[in-house]
Amino acid sequence: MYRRTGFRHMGNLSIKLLGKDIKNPVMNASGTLGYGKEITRLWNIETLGVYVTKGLSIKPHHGNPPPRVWEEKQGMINSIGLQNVGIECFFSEYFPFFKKKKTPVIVNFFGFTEEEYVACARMIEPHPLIIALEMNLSCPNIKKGGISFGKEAGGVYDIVRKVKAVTEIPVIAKLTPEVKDIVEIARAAYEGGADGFTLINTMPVLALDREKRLPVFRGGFSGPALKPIALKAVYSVYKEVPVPIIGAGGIIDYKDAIDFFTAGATAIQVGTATFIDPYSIPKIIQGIKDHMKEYRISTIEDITGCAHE
Amino acid sequence: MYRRTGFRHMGNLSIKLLGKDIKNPVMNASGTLGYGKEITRLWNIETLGVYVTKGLSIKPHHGNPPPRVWEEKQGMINSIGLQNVGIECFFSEYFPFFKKKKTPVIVNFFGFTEEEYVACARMIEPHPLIIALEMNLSCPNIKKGGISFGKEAGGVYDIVRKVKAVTEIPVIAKLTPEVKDIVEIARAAYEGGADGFTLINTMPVLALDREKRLPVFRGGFSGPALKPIALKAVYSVYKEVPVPIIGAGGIIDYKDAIDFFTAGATAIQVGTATFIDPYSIPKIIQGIKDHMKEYRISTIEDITGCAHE
Amino acid sequence: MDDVQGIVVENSRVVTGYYLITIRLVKSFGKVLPGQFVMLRIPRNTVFLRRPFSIYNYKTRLLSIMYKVVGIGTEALSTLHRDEKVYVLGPLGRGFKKSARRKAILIAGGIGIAGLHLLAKELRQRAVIYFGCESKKEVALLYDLREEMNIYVSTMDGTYGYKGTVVDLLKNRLETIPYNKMEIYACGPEPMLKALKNIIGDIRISCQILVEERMACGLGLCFGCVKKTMDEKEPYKRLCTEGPVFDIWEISL
Amino acid sequence: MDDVQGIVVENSRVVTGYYLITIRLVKSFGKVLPGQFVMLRIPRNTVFLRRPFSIYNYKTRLLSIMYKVVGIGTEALSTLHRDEKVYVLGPLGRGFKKSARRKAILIAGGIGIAGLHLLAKELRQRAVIYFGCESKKEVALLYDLREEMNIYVSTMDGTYGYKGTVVDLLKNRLETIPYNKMEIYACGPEPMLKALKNIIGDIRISCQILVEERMACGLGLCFGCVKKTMDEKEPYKRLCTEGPVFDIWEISL
Ligand SMILES: Cc1cc2nc3c(=O)[nH]c(=O)nc-3n(C[C@H](O)[C@H](O)[C@H](O)COP(=O)(O)OP(=O)(O)OC[C@H]3O[C@@H](n4cnc5c(N)ncnc54)[C@H](O)[C@@H]3O)c2cc1C
Ligand SMILES: Cc1cc2nc3c(=O)[nH]c(=O)nc-3n(C[C@H](O)[C@H](O)[C@H](O)COP(=O)(O)OP(=O)(O)OC[C@H]3O[C@@H](n4cnc5c(N)ncnc54)[C@H](O)[C@@H]3O)c2cc1C
Ligand SMILES: Cc1cc2nc3c(=O)[nH]c(=O)nc-3n(C[C@H](O)[C@H](O)[C@H](O)COP(=O)(O)O)c2cc1C
Ligand SMILES: Cc1cc2nc3c(=O)[nH]c(=O)nc-3n(C[C@H](O)[C@H](O)[C@H](O)COP(=O)(O)O)c2cc1C
Ligand code: FES
Ligand code: FES
Repeated sequence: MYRRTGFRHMGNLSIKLLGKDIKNPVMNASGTLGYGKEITRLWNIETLGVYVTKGLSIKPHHGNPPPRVWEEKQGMINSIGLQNVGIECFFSEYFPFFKKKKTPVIVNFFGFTEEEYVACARMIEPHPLIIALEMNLSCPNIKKGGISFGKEAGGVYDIVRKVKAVTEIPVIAKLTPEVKDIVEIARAAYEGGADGFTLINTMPVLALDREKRLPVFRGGFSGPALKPIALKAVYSVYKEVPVPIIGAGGIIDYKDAIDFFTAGATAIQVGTATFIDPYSIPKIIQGIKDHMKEYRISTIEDITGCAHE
Repeated sequence: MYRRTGFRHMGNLSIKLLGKDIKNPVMNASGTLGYGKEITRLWNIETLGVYVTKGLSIKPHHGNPPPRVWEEKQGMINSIGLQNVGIECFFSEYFPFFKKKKTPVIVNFFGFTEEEYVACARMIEPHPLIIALEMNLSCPNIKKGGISFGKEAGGVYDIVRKVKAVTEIPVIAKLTPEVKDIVEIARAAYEGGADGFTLINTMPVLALDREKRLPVFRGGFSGPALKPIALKAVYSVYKEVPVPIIGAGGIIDYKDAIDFFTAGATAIQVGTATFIDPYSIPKIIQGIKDHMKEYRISTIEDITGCAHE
Repeated sequence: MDDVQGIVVENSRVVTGYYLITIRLVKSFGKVLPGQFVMLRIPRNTVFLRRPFSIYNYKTRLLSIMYKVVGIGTEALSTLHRDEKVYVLGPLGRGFKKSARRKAILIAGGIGIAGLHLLAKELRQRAVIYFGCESKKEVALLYDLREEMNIYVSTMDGTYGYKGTVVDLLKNRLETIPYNKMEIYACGPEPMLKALKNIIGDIRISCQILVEERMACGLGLCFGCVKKTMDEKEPYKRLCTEGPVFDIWEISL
Repeated sequence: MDDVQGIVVENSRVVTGYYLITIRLVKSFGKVLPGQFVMLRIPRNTVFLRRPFSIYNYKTRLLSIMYKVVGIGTEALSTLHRDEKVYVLGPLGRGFKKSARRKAILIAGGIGIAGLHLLAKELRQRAVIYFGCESKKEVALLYDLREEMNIYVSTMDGTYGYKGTVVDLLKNRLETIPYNKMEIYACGPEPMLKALKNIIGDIRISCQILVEERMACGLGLCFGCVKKTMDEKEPYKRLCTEGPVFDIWEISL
């Protein structure tokens, strides 16, 4: 399945993403690594290729009442409700830490109206460490009866174009899997100006409590159960849009990561796996490196999309 | 969560489905119990509330080359490719067995054009044991570039209406989860005349083989990983269409079955679970019965949809 | 703090439905504070997420947890054998804040005793325990504390000690308590904590409570484990990092 | 045929990467035919689907399976201890058809020997085995057959017996074989079966092969385990019900 590579140095993890050199292709998924500092009790934040922020909004957001997490077989459901400190606070209180650690950041953000997305993008100043803005398009559009922004090609095109118009920072569209055809949505985002994609966000689902604590629990499904859906999204979008894809959804070990690269991902994000094993990210980075050496792969680029050949 | 019931006999499993009395609410999912006879080495076919046929077509269909099954975490992917003996052969060779055993049958069928669906429906004669025709709407429409019939509300409305026009047998629409909003599709099918729903079919996904045997494996994802998605579909459609819903997707034990009833299902189908434990169906039936006795539930109807209250 | 491998040394039933597991860690935890907890990875893939448990006891790499079987995870836990491997992330969260001089009342409801055990062991004669449970059999959960401390017991069915809730028992005796020299530590079901909050509403007594919520990470990463606070500016606080011990007046019960 | 619970009696390594597991069933299988298989549910939730394995031996509720570690399921299987519970669905499929009088040539490639072992034990002196493998160490897979039968061995690296494939070895000796009085039974990787089909293309010799494919149910329910046949009317046949033993001319290799 792999292309032959020459005699170059094997196992070079660095990638080029949106014009920047990134030391490895592994990021956390938004909302699964707090504000960054929390994990440093276990490993250095510099371990990450890129830190992806918790979803940020114009103003602080309190989120949903508990319970907020639910267990499923090989997956979990969350209804955190986008609790966050807001963009301003993030940049005054948490961003300095990443500056100190010289760790690149992707800023994940959201809104409940187009205007809010645009306002968020305006609030974020370019900085050499900010690789991109990641638009969480799974949010409900309160002006359209609460239907998520990411579901209609037309709406996606509009909102991406408006955000692109107000920022110099590259814009990544993060798409929801609850669509008829993710390629159609990706194309619309690309035409709107998206510089890249993160595929995919959680799947909207529901669980029932036979013990009544909360009869119906709604939320986003993540973890290994989501992987085949995520992998299909990456594979399908890869050939149709000429911009980088960051793969996310159910990646639990380096083998999953390799699957996403070969399907077409330039980089990957690890979310739920960190809750099961907080060392998942460093282990995946090491696993990719070892795999590349074993199979004599010199760079991630050499295998990106090779399943299409 | 349960409504109080009176002093009636507890644990009565029989249900009323599309005007017929069915002795219990548990069916196999189409394509997961062969032609019926195979399982009788382990248990009697009369155990089933209803036997659902393998997907049938006008003519025999050979299906896809192997490999046809793939393992995932808490789920599997199949690409059987709808291999089947055809409607004619089914009725001459296999249906007499169900007649002998007095076991009600739902006939699952498919086509690659609207005309084929209509032709299938015409071929199937009404019979007291035939409860319904189950239209598998996940099939690719070859006249529309291979996009599955079940994805567009307009197309679903048309095809259901055309099928309804040629048959007196009740028609159940079986929907694909790969849609933007399953409620919208269900409404269209209902307006087209659908007498009921089966929710859901497998999720189209993809897997990669690091060992190269077949670099990309495409197919339908089933099993426990699908349950939260299926449960959400049943819950969402229940309040929006006034016809019975048969729940399917990841049901592995009686607890899952109860979840589907409370979400709004009148009956359920068990698919992949049978491959893991071939006694899943009899065990689920017994489990439902015991649960009903324990919680003093007299009929399934008493709990159908009770999570909405 | 680390994710440490451990080997099950013993996993025995205390009384029907309740177990005490002892795990030998391959690496030391360092300092453990009463009220802190661990995230246990239950082996054999029966459950997906880790489960939080209070540190019942910890001494030179021997960790113990007392637990009640309430669902699939604790059920699976109860079947672990000697020598099976587990992974233990900890010690996590903020423990109880102890004042050096004051006396303490420890109030536990049922398995809530597991969250107070280490504290009781440290406070010894400085503390008295009020323990409430359903019935006589659960008095066994007091285990080694029975010999070491002053304990008042209430049971719901009256089969042992005072008949009624533990908070009622405390209320009855409240006059006898010099509460300006005391502080309260409590752990138990929410109705117990609510009742407690009610009876101490008037008196100025310091009261720390150990609360529970479903968790995913235990590390402050997911914001999944919040409790509602009384603070409008920060209405939800993470139990795993800002808790699991809170001042009773901080939390909306 | 039933899904029978079993208890692991022994699970030992034959040689690096290959194991022999013996399971005591709580209920008898009844009659077992050589070439039949079981669907084993591997405990501890490591894999989702059951795995198919040939019945290596079966006698009074003692079932054994010889297996090669090739992926996560067989890896997990190799770590099972004595006394662990497994579920075994079987006996499944159609076994080999034996003619009462003719002599037999058994051709096995590597772990393919596991599919022929029971047949060899029944045919004994009426059969001769051609066994091909990578290297000397795998000759250990012949196990108890070494003492009981006539065996010709080939290794790819020449460290034992003939150097080359087992089909080449057979081809070299084909003249010496009175094939009108013989029949062939073969089990091994597809390239071996293909090569075999080629060399016996001209001679009229009955040849049954045991083939493999991924399975889900093992019961004929899912149509997941098909092989391509030579029959245009029925181009895909289920291995678990119409096989796993087929006439070599029936299957498209
Ligand atoms: C900081 C902390 C310390 C704890 N210490 C102990 C202890 O020392 N001993 C002990 O027995 N238990 C303790 N618990 C509770 C313990 O975590 C849960 O009982 C356990 O996670 C249930 O797992 P399960 O798989 O058996 O239950 P599940 O099958 O997941 O659920 C069964 C029931 O338990 C409830 N439940 C699930 N998880 C939690 C949770 N985290 N908190 C409260 N309720 C829950 C569910 O809502 C459900 O009703 C503690 C919880 C926390 C947060
Ligand atoms: C009728 C039959 C009898 C068999 N008898 C034996 C036996 O006696 N001893 C033995 O060691 N093996 C036997 N096999 C093969 C055995 O089933 C597979 O090796 C096993 O299922 C692999 O499981 P795994 O989880 O380790 O591999 P996986 O991780 O699932 O896959 C690893 C590799 O093995 C391949 N593979 C997976 N399943 C099968 C399969 N069913 N058939 C062929 N290749 C597969 C995959 O394509 C992949 O390349 C038999 C197979 C069949 C169909
Ligand atoms: C607890 C939790 C919080 C999340 N918060 C966000 C968020 O704020 N913004 C966002 O775009 N995605 C969020 N996600 C989605 C993840 O970033 C990721 O897309 C998804 O979980 C799939 O990856 P995984 O299976 O590796 O977890 C969250 C996921 C979880 C589990
Ligand atoms: C092997 C296999 C074959 C299937 N064949 C059909 C089919 O022919 N027609 C159909 O409508 N659904 C088919 N399905 C889908 C199932 O009927 C069911 O909707 C799906 O598997 C989800 O249920 P489960 O998780 O219980 O398996 C098939 C599923 C599997 C696993
Ligand atoms: S459990 Fe994840 S933040 Fe507390
Ligand atoms: S494995 Fe299911 S039909 Fe053969």
